[in-house]
Amino acid sequence: MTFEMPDFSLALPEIWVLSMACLVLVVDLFAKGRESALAFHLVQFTLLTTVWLSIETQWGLKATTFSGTYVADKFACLLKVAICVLSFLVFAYSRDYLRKRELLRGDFFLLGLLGVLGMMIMASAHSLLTVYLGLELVELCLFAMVAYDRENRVSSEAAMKYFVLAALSSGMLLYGMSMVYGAAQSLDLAQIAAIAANGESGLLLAFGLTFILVGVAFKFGAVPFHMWIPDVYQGALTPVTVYVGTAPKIAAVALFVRLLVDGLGALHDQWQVMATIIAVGSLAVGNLFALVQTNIKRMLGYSTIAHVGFLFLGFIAGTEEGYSAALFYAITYGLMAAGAFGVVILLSRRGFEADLIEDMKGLNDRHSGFAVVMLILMFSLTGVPGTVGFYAKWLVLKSVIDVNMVWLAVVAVIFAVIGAFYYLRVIRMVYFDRRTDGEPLEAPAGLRVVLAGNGLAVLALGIFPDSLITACKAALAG
Amino acid sequence: MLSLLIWLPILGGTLVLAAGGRSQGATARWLALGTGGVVFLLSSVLYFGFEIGTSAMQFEERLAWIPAFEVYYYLGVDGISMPLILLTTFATVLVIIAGWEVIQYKQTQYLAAFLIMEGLMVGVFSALDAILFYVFWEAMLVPMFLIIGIWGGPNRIYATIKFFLYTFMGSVLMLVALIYLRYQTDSFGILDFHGTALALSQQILIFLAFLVAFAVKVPMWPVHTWLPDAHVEAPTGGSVILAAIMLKIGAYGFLRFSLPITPAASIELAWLLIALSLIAVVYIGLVAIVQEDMKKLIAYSSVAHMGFVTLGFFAIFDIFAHTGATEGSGGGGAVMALEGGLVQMISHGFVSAALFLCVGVLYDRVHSRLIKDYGGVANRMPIFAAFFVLFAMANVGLPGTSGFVGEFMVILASFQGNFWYAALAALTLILGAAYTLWLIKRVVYGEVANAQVAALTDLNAREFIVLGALAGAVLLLGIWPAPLIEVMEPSLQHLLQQVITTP
Amino acid sequence: MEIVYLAITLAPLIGAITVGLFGHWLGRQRSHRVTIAAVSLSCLLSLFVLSRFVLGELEPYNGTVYTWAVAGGLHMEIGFLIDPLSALMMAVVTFVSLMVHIYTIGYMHDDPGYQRFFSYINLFTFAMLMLVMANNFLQLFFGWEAVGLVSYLLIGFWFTRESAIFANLKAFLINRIGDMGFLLGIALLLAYFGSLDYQQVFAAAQTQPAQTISVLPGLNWSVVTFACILLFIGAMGKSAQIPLHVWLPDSMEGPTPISALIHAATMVTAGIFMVARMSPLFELSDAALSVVLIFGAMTAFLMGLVGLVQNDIKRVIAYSTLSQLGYMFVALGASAYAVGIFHLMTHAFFKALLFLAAGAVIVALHHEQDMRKMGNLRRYLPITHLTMLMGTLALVAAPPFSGYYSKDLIIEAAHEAHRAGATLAYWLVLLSVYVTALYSFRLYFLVFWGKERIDPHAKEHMAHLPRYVLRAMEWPLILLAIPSVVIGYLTVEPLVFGGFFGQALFVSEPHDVLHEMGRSFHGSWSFAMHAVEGPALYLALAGFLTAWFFYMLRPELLPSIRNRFAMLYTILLRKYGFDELYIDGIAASSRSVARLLWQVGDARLIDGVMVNGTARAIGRFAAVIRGLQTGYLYHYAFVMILGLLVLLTWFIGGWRGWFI
Amino acid sequence: MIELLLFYVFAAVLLFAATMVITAKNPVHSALFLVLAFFNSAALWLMAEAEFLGIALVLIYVGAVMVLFLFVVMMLDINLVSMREGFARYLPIGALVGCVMVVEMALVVGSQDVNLIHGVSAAEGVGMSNTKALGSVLYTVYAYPFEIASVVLLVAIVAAIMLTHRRRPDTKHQNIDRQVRVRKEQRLRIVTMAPEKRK
Amino acid sequence: MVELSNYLVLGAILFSLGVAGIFLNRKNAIILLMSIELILLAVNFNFIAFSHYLADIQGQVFVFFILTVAAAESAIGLAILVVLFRNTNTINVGDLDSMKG
Repeated sequence: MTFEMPDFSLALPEIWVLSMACLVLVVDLFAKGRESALAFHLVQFTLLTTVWLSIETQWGLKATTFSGTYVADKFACLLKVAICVLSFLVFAYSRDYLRKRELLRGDFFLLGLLGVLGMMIMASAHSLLTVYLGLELVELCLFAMVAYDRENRVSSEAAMKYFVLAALSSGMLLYGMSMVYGAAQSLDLAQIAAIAANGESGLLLAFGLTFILVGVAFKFGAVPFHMWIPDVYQGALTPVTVYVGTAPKIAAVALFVRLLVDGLGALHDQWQVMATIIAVGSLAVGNLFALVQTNIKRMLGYSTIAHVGFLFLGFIAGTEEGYSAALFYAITYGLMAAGAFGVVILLSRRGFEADLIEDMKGLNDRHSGFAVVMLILMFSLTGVPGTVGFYAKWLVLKSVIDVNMVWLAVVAVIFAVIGAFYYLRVIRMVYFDRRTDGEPLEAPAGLRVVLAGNGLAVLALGIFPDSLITACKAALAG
Repeated sequence: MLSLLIWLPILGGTLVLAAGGRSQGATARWLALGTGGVVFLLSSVLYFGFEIGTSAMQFEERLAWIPAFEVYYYLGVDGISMPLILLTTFATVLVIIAGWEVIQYKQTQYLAAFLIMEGLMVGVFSALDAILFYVFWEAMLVPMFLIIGIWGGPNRIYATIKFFLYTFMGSVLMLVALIYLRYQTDSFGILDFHGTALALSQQILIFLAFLVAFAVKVPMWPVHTWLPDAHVEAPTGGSVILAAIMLKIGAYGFLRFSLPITPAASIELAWLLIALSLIAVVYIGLVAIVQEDMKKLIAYSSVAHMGFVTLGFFAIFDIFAHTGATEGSGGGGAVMALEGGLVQMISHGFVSAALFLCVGVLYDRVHSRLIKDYGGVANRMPIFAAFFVLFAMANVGLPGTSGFVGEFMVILASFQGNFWYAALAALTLILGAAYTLWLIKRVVYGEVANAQVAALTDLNAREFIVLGALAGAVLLLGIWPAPLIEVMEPSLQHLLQQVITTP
Repeated sequence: MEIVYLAITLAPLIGAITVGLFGHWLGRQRSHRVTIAAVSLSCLLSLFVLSRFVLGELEPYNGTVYTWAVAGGLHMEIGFLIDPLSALMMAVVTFVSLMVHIYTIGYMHDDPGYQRFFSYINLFTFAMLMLVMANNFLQLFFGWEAVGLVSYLLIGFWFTRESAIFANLKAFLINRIGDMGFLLGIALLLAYFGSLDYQQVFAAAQTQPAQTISVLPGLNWSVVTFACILLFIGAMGKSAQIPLHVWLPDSMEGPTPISALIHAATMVTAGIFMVARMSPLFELSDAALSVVLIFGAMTAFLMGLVGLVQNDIKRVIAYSTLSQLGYMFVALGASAYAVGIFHLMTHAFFKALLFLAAGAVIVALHHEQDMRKMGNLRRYLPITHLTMLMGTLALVAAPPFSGYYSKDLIIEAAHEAHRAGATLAYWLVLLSVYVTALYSFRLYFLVFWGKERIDPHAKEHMAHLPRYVLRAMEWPLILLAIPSVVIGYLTVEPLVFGGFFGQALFVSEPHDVLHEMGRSFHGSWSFAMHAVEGPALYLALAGFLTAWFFYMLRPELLPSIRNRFAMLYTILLRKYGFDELYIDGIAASSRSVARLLWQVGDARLIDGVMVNGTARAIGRFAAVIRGLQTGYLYHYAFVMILGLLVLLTWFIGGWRGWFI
Repeated sequence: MIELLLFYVFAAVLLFAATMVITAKNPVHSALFLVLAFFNSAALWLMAEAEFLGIALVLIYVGAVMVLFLFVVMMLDINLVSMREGFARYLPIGALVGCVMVVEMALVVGSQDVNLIHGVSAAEGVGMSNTKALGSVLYTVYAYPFEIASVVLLVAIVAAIMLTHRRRPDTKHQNIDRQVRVRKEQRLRIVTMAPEKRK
Repeated sequence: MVELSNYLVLGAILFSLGVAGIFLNRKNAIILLMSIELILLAVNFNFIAFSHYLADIQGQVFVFFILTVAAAESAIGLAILVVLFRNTNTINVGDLDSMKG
């Protein structure tokens, strides 16, 4: 029995986040007075430094440590950066919202930060065990955050639903993992990949694969494992909804890539058809259900499902390019969703959630700048060129066409057209329906800057997408 | 050069938005006009610096844009696209002037939208990379969507969403086709697509995907119904750009994509396109007669006129089959059909723009587009009436106006393909005259119909400049189209070679 | 000489533009001076050119002014072909135009649109010159349409009058039907002979006259015949032949100078000119010539009949014009092109004269056009009366007035021609002579003789008419009366038999009726004396006597005659029902078809079912399936399990081979 | 043979208990049946030579988790009568789906291919107790997951407290901070009153 | 001799029972939590069985962590349940339908 001392420096980002989380926990306990400002700033500081730290310590590497349970590679690094950036945005949006409702407490940011840690662990997981634990860490944080507003009946209902369904899906995922373990006699993803590649015990592997796919699809919110999405999106506080709707999607990509590509990539033929069923279902259900929504959060929830359908196209392709396309899709989707919810947060005030699509009315009259941001975001979600949403769609379409599944691309774009309708409805509210009675919007400068930056990022990436595309490609290469 | 034409207006539009943020309407207006004017002047460099007699792309620019997927920022113009760019820059200036004091609500946004759209449209015409093209092509929808939706009429929301979804539906399929072509050719260069060897079945599918996209834009029957709605609801400037340029983009797509990339499918399906074109000419011509809304009437007339364009484009195969040569022997032949179509596009750009502006002039005064609310306008607005009649005549296709040139060439050329093409197309001589002149009769002529008409005042200087410029263009092109045709001839010859000689 | 030709065309154009754009600043007097100067220049130069041709000092000119466009190797150009035919036409056009210009000073003296009018007629002169001077089909079509445009503008000159703007729309549309044929004819010629240039087309047609075109599978037509018929359709529109004639009578809504210039003397004869110009083509096709002949003869006779029952002075003359145009086509159809052109010329003078005289009457009576409200005007308008009488005599072909020479030759030519329909045509034109005389003298007697039935108001107006007005109107009358009387006598020999036209008119050997007739021609005077030998003179005399009997001697008999021939009378009054057919039949039905296409095709099928229907269906479907998201946790879980089961079944099925 | 018999016995009880868990009327009964199920499981795990985990299951689950369950059940005052309505209605379809699932899963895991699986290496920890073997890897090879597990527990603590801990407004408590920082003015309020006037 | 498949089938049945518990139970949210425990128990069976037959300790390690996580999960689940009960005064699953469609 030999044991090598792990190389802690590789896991520096996680260690840093964890330390800071503990610090926040303590600090928040003793510095309650000023609306947890210290906790907030510490968390934001942590996120930004983590971005730097991840790039500094992990970009360009490919190394495992902690006896093979932890991997540091470009994929992990890129994901961590994306997770941190998105979470940064989310917290920036959240603060003002929570303050207005006197819900601003340090534990929100603490849980958020621990959730980020969980996602980072998933990104760097190199063992079934780490995958699972990272996942559970995220989920537990999310459960708590969804139920964050204790006095809110709808929130707790949403939390209950989410909890039960998530636990069920975890169970399935675990069941699948147990089968994979049985077949591969290892929890290490590299070994599993080796076993999968040589084709022995294919039956159990493939059987486990099915369950794992279910678990992964649930995290994405893909049909038919999507039922929690609309309720959670609607029921949770808007900041929580943004949190649930952005970074965890990237973590889900990590889950998918780690388990089904790194681990069971050799069984691509097995899961391609299943993923196709899931993708088409998601496209159909997401777009159709979103059409008839009146609540913008719920609508965006269904739209998430639709986007997941698109994202899955990249996986279906099963090529490196396809995976990187999916990754690109997830990152950019996170960016767009964050912005869209940001606008919802901006419009809301105490006692008025602004979560109906109608509440967007006359935004252009009230503040043309935010109207433009919303415009960019909605068109980006639609997939109109000039915004980053287009490249996301383009890349996944390209990857399926490159494996000669043109029909799938056609199905996808037809649903995209249907989907365009409900985004246009939002724009219609923002621009076409005039409302003179709405008072000019007021928001703290910080929120404005972040929101404008978010919109500009969507636009800038829409014009110069190459850096991100290249990064995603590099992350999946080799 | 081309980059300048694309980005200058976009930058200008952004500046206008910024200037308007401080509610300095006048600054924004002059800034917009200045930008538009400078861009127009710059675009004339394209014409004068254009080397006639070659079909090669000119003013090329090529930069790596998305190197990860070999997508290039690749621009260039040839004889097909250059005139359309000029048309774009010209029309934008007019639209800016036309919106000078008419638009009250959020004027800076209005002007900015047009400037940004100008840049995007120039981009469409000059892009030589499929993805770049698609980016411009789609992005262009956005400002137009807003223009109709924000400054449109009472039913604007239905119209603009219909407009957007219709065109979006068409273009996403094109995107799939473009990606598929990349899969086949390993490049996104449009010129690399040309002459790719594809099986007929593949070609037909690609052709159909393109067809949906372009037919919607053109618009061809039966996917034309968005156009009347969009036009009716759009503000004057929106209608002008829509009619003058947006419709051309679909036809441009046929020339740049459908014909050279899928020649075999084009031959195979030419009958369909010709049939649709002729239906457009006759059916839509008839429908236009019974319109009660001036804008709708002109919109339908646009559809009918665009039928000529597509007829010209797709009659070439029959012409070729009959004359057996790409030029010469039959007197003009297939090239003339293409040229006729293209000239018709340019001319229609002027004429329909002018007509919409005329309607706009009336609408600004009376706030009605219904024909029955007018009558005897000539009594109160003689100068306006003169312009209106002139543009109506151009719409009718009277010799000496630009409207004649394209129609004449298309009819002459299509006769060489099949007598019936020409015969049905020539029905437009009657139908076009019927709806246009009936409009004139009911609006311009007659006794002063009501108090509102009696209160009309004639054109102001601003309107006069706009209409005068268009009138000049219409007459110049009608009397001496040679400079225009000269520019496009080599490119179209080249195109024809590609289409005909590719098996 | 090019500079001269350019000057001839451009002078009126410049005049038109100047007055059109700046007439408001120039004022009335300067406006008419500018335009008259322009036309005078054109007229003088045209006469100069003509005289050079007459003297044989000038060779025909065929050259390009500028290249309009080059498409696929096809040169489309603007160019002139000046030969005796065009020279003659130029002279006629500019001369009549000049007369009308001068006359207009008087006629329009109190009209607010004075400058506009001058601009229009100058523009018209330009367009007509372009038409006749063309050396290719493009320019021909250009002129063809341009004169149509000016005609449209001028018919609707008084645009507040509902009837006027209806008439101009109608004129334009009917003309467009013809133009469609014309354009298709041009396209056909281009398609088969590869050029738009007259000379090249003619040459190509000569070398390959037997080409056929397959219009429908199995139906092959001769290209030349088909082309000629298509071109003739164009001519039918412009020259108002049955059944496309309906616009001409209505065009009388325009000011009278226009009726004289455009709708009598020049524009409406463009069709004749064109067919004559195309003689090398028509000569290749007997069938086409027969068509021309028959349509011409029908028009000549039937339209003359309608003229009998009209009460509007201008309409009578308009129907007379229709009838005379028919005559001209008969001449062309009989291959006697020179005669057709000859009649065109004489007709231009005397018909312009008649119209202007009628106009003088109308102005004098303060725009009264109903002949029943005239009578005995010879006392008030002596010069008008005299000149009108001369015009009438010329019209009824009384020897030796100009009309006699041309019309008699047409009858003769129809008699001599040997093609299908010639006999019918001969009888029809002969009968028309009687009809012509009848309606002409009816008009003459009603207006200038008999009881005075003038409105007192109009009478007062007549007394206060400014002198310059009358003078401006009378001079052109006199100047037109002179050629109306003598031009036939003077020019019949050189024009018809002397080979003046040379190569400009082409007649193939077996068709050459003029050659036959030329044998019995021995000078103008003896030709006039020759009249007593033919039936035409007696028919004309009979017509005169009939008119005299019913309108001078026994006007009270008229109602009973009307009653006896009530049916015929109604038919004539209704003008054979063409208007009803077109307006209530074709136009109305196409409008209802159009409405059907719009409301049902566009609105209900495409929009309702396809576009909105799809959207609605999707929306409804979505609204229904949203019920699946029940909100119940156990349903959510159940759906997840079902999803798992589907995937599991898929997997196990694949493993156990269930699906194979 | 005996082993197999034992296995079947324990398995049968386990399945019975599990069935009762999901069908029992009273949640208290459910919880107790779950305890039974855990006991049987522990026994089966012992048979599979997972001694430490078997014991841990009893200790952790029965000792802690199930007590927590019972505590909550008792704490929440639930009306038991209405809790079982309509159960029978959904039973057929539920049972059907469950059966299909069992059959499909059993088809795979019950196939004889599965039994061919055997370890490639002989048991590493020969001579080492199960607990020790587990412990030796847990703190070395699995140190990283172990740390994560600690964070998970931390989250659970934080979350549970955050969600359920509430400061009742009606309970009185001291705030020493404020007591210390109190100032004179806050303690003593001098009220000036208008002198009483006699009428 | 107890075979691997015995354990696995047992696990499968247990798993199905847990799953069925979730969608069969329409009234009591606590039963849902217990069902989840059953599912996890089933998974643990698999791991332990594999661990035993593979003679590999990793399965047991995994089970160890699952037990830990499951405990944490139960804690949060019960906390949510308590919050829910405070808000709605019921833990009837059938009453949780304020969001749908």
